[in-house]
Amino acid sequence: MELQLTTEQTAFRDEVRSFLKEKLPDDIRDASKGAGHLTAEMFTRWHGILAEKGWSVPLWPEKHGGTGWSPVEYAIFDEECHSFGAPKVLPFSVSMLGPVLIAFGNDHLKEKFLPGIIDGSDWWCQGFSEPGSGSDLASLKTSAVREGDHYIVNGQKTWTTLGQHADWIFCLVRTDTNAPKPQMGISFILMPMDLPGIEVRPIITLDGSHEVNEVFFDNVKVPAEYLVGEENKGWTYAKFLLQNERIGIAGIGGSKEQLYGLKRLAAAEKKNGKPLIEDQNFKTKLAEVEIELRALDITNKRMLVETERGMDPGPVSSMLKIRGSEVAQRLYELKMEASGLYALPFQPELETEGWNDEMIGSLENAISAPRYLNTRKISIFGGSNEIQRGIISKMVLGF
Amino acid sequence: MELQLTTEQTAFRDEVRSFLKEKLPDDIRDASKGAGHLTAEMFTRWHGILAEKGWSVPLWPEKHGGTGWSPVEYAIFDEECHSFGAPKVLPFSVSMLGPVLIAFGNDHLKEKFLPGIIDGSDWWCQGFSEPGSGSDLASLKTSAVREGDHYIVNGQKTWTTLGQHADWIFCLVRTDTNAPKPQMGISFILMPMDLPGIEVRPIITLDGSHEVNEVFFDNVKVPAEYLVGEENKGWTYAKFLLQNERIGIAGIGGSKEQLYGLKRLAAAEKKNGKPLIEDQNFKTKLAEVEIELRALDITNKRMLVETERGMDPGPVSSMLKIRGSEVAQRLYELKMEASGLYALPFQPELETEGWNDEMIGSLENAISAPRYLNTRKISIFGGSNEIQRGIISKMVLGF
Amino acid sequence: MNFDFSEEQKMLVQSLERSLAKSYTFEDYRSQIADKVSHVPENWNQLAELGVMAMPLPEAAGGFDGNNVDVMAVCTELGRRLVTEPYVSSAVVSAYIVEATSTVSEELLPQIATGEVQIAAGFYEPGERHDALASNTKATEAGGIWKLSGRKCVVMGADSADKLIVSADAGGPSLFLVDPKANGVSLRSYQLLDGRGAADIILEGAEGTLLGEAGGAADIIEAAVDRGAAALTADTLGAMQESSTLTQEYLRTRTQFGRPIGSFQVLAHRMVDLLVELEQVKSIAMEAAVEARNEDAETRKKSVSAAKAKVGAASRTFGQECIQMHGGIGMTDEYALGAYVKRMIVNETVYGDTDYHLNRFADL
Amino acid sequence: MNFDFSEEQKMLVQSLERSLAKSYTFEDYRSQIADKVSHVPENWNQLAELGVMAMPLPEAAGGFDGNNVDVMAVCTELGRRLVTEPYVSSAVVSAYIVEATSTVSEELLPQIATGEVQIAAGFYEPGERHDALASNTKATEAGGIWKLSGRKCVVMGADSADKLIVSADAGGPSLFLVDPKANGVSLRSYQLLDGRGAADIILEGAEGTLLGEAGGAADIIEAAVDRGAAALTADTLGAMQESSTLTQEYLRTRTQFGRPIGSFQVLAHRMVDLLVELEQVKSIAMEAAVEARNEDAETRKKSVSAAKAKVGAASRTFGQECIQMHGGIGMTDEYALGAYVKRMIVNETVYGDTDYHLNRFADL
Repeated sequence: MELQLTTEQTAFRDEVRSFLKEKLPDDIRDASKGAGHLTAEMFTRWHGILAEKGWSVPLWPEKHGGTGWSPVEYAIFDEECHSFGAPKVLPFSVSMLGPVLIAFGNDHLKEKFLPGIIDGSDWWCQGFSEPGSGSDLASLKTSAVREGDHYIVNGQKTWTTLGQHADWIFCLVRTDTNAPKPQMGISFILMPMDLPGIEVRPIITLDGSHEVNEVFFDNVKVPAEYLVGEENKGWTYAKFLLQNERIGIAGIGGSKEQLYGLKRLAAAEKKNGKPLIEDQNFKTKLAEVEIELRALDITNKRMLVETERGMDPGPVSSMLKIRGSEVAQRLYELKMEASGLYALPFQPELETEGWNDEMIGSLENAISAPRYLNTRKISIFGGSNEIQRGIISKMVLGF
Repeated sequence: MELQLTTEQTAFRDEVRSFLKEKLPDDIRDASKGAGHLTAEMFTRWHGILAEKGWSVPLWPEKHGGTGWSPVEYAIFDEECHSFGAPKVLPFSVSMLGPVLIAFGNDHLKEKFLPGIIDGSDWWCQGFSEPGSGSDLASLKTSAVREGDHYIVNGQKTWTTLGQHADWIFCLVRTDTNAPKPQMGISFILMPMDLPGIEVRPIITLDGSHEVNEVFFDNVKVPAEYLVGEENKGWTYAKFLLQNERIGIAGIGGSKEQLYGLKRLAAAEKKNGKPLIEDQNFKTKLAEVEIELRALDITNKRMLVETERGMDPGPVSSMLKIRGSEVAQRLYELKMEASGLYALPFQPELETEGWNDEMIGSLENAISAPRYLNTRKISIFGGSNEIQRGIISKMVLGF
Repeated sequence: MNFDFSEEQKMLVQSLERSLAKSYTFEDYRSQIADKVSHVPENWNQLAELGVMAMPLPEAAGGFDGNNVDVMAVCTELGRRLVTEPYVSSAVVSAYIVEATSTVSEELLPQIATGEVQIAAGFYEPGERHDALASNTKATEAGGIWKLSGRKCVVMGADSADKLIVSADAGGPSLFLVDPKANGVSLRSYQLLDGRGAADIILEGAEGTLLGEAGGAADIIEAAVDRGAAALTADTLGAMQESSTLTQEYLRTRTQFGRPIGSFQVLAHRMVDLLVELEQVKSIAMEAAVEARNEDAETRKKSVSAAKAKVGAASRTFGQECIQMHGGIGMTDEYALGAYVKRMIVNETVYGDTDYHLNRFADL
Repeated sequence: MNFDFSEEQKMLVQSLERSLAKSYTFEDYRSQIADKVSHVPENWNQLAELGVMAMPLPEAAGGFDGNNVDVMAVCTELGRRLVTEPYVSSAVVSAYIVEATSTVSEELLPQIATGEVQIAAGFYEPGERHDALASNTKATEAGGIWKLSGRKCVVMGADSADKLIVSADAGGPSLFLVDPKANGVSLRSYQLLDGRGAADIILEGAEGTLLGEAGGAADIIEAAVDRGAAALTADTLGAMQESSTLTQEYLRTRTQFGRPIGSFQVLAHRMVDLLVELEQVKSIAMEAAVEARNEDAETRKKSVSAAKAKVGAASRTFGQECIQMHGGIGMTDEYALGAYVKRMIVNETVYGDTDYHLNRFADL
């Protein structure tokens, strides 16, 4: 048993650090550490920098552009990125679509789409959820009817993250309404977002931000060449896709950053004339979440090491998602609590580019409540914690 | 809105107080406030004293010996009893069997059994649960087969509280194994505990105490006159019986006593050279449970007042059982925590009559862990908190 | 013992309910927020006409001599309807200070009662957290004129107030009436998370009228804050009741996997736990309402702190759970739940947060 | 990074497992408790023969030069099997003190390694809660002889120990070796909740041998307690794993309403939450095992306190939940779950409870 990094791992970490120190643009770092919803341009620019280094699709097979990193190395990379304030590469193209195309796409699709994913020039979004199909994804209704060499798509997707910037969308659509089980009539298809009949409408979330969207399809004519794999096998590809989210699912790097931020904030805030961080009650709450994160960090690494050895980590990735979201949410909650009255003024203008006015309270105060509210999503999206518990229960108890 | 007692209620409370001050024997008070599992003799003696005053079956109809008290008056009585250290009258005869006999028993049964319940000369126990029928009571298997003017009873009951002292048992038995629903083949029958074929075996609980028992029936010949009401209608009577537990279900009086005890204990214990009760962390935990109890006290009174007006309090009694058990369990937990290392020595001999040796730690320390363990039962027995949540959910959500 | 609103209180709530149902729907609330408006004079006047502002005030001042249970009845309704008007800060907190200090009560109380004058009272300061008595705002007198310098933060209703009350140190906690338009007064106004209005008040040698005794306002400040805190527990009770209704409705009607999601035992039981919390919150909010004017300060503080702490903690969990049980829809701005959750956060934080009141309760 | 036991550790655990499975069943445990016996010489010798006592000791002293991960491996197994022998107090805590103070190490360490001598170490005192350094026990020297007076409470293993180590104040925290049969030493022996043995040690002018430096033992005491605390987190891990297995088995096999109770979603999801906790407990216990001997005291303390606090809190909830999910059967003494729950309570309370370690972690 040995909890420290090996010499090789330490060397790798140092290489990542040098790269980040040298290549991460200040404006991107400031936006991601500070007020920022990062702009689309920043995401794309950073993606490009990583691509130049050959690090934009690290977990892909090496022959398709992957780095050959082990899961532990990837986790080191991920944590260092958080620590330096580098944005997370958006998962839709790199972690979701890419592996599906590599595993199930024909050569035509691979040639056409992998380069744009690797260099970040194509912005992809995801069309899975529908208003009536949240946790019960297989009940989706958006239909694709084959007509000649096209599919005619009708229906609606929702919770499409950052779809407002997207060039392309990958969708689950129903191609067989008479299949014996709903899972069996679903196909996986790609569409350019500028096809006639596609409309994107913003969903504003309760924190006032615009991250997610509804996407409407009205007789959209999609070339059949954009079908991935076989018709009616989309559910298999979707399950494959969802399993690829394992590494990084606990959000350790992000939570560590939040913990440091919380400590800075609590050192700056006062209670009864002393720094809040010296208050017994607050200290105790802080210690509890810090210890939880410490344990989670090790649980996460245990899982990575097992994955590295080729063992099936079983229900652990669902466990990491549950506890990881709980820890992250608790940290944001404590930031709001620490901010006191200055958590309350609503200053969305802060988040707009170029804003430079006087803010009420500190930046950490000002964004604490919106972030707390926004973070409620992480136990809902991508398979709610209830769904995760169901997955574990099925695997372990058999119910 | 008025939270204070009315003048009449205050006068009533004072009357109860004078009675308790005058009539509660010191040895009984000491046993119930202190080390004591009360002895069977003490329960019986106190029951007799209440009966003399006419207060042993307060909630019964007046013509059967009830006091005519309102639910609020009964709650006042209950709370004062706790505060003075008077034992709770055991519910099996007074609150469970009595009302069933009054509502469904024939004159013969009423004449035979009500007097012994009122004066406490008959000790009754309950035979409902079986090893295979816990939460799912209606699946019970103990059979009673009619032969002439007797029933032949075979089977096993469990969790029979204080059955080791009982003269009589009231049981649910299966009299029709072919009924279309399991609930429809159940009868309610009474038996003297000294019938041949009845055997009582102790169950020792994890705190080391002997409160509950298994009761075995091996071809027990029970006179048919002891059947209550009609054959196969026992489920109806059992449901009626279980609904009668509403008043006092939150255990407010007991929890208030525990809270005072906890504060005394925390004032006596030290942390970092100061009384534990001045420690910020402990104070906060104490405040949380005290506030919860304060709210529960009002919730309970709201329910009583509604009951008094003849309104159906709906799911509130299940709510009171849930939260009441949570509060009580939390108080016992904090007592154990406050006791520190001296919670650990296991000194069951303390609880035996006449024991007078040197104990390790204070009495409160010594009984803290066994009581904590024992109190885990209150969220299980009498309809677990999960069953209570199911009842509420059915009533409110319809599921 | 009696846990009902009186007939008068019920009638007041009913007329408030009817009136708001007509003039102030969730869509009205939404479009007001979109326009960054917190205070709408017509809405304010409508409340005044219903008598809810006069209600808590003494008869002599044109009020209805109401008690704090009346306030509870009103505030529960305001919370339920997401009313953004600064009722508590003006009619409850400021009115009490005006009444208790009596310096300007003859003139101002009748105007508060009619809604003609709206007042906001600021106690809290940056860096002093939830301690209403800790003041770095200094008041100095010269030639009978008091001048004030300092900053008050997140003063609810200050953005639209006709008059301001601020606490300041003049050899001890003191209270002053300030004209928001006077020299040396500047306001940084903003909306709070839930659309209610507030401002930071920056005083730079601003002139103020001393209310009551210099240095002797500690008790009045504490009592005023406690009335405000009790009122906000009622407001949160209303918000929780509506959140509960929305969530139950959603559990009954939203289907997934071919059945209503409320039929999943995990969600049903979690809803039950929320309902238990709601009963507890109602009970403790009632106690705060009854005791918020208790002349025995310790009884008052104990009850108000118990309520503010319990309601604060319960509402936080309640909001989180309601969102979680809704799933995605609970995250959207156009669905009412989010507005209730934000209102509860504001109510939890103003007039002493959960931690503050838990500590105060424990120390009493 | 590597989170496995080594091959040697696995073999040790296996031989321990095999040996205990034969000689120490739950029924053996039960009958031992019924007879009020905590220490059975044959069981003790069997452990010694397996080498687990020699394992943590330096080779020079006849030990196997093991580290604290070895201790973790052993203790997890002891917790899993409810072994009542005073392994931690003798082979982990006392052995470390004997080694670190070196006064009597040459003589005693080999005897500890073979199990020939059993030692118990007492630090805590009535009224001093979980502070191992606060001592009202006084040590005075006259003519080269140290005499001790005071009381040590709930010293695990002291009831059956051949030698005692006690801390006392001799111008600062100091450690002494005491013969339990010497004049001025009396023991009040008892069983703990879970059947393990302990005693209060009452010293009235008892003679003691100074271990190490007078007044200079603070660091050694803290390090000894930390090793004990880390060992107990592993013990609790074992108890939790067995409780989890029992509970899962019960959920699968117990039927009510015509189906296994584990198929009720509420119970299934609660079991899942316990499994998540169990992974967290395992992780943090691993960290404590690895760091319990770290020469940097702050790193050691931080890791041990994190583990003791987390494992203590988690095991409390875990025990409550396992009982609740079992229902009545979980309340009975003859079912193993109760024994695990009681063992967890003892482990939570000894060598600093949850509150103590949470505070220490927060203050580091």
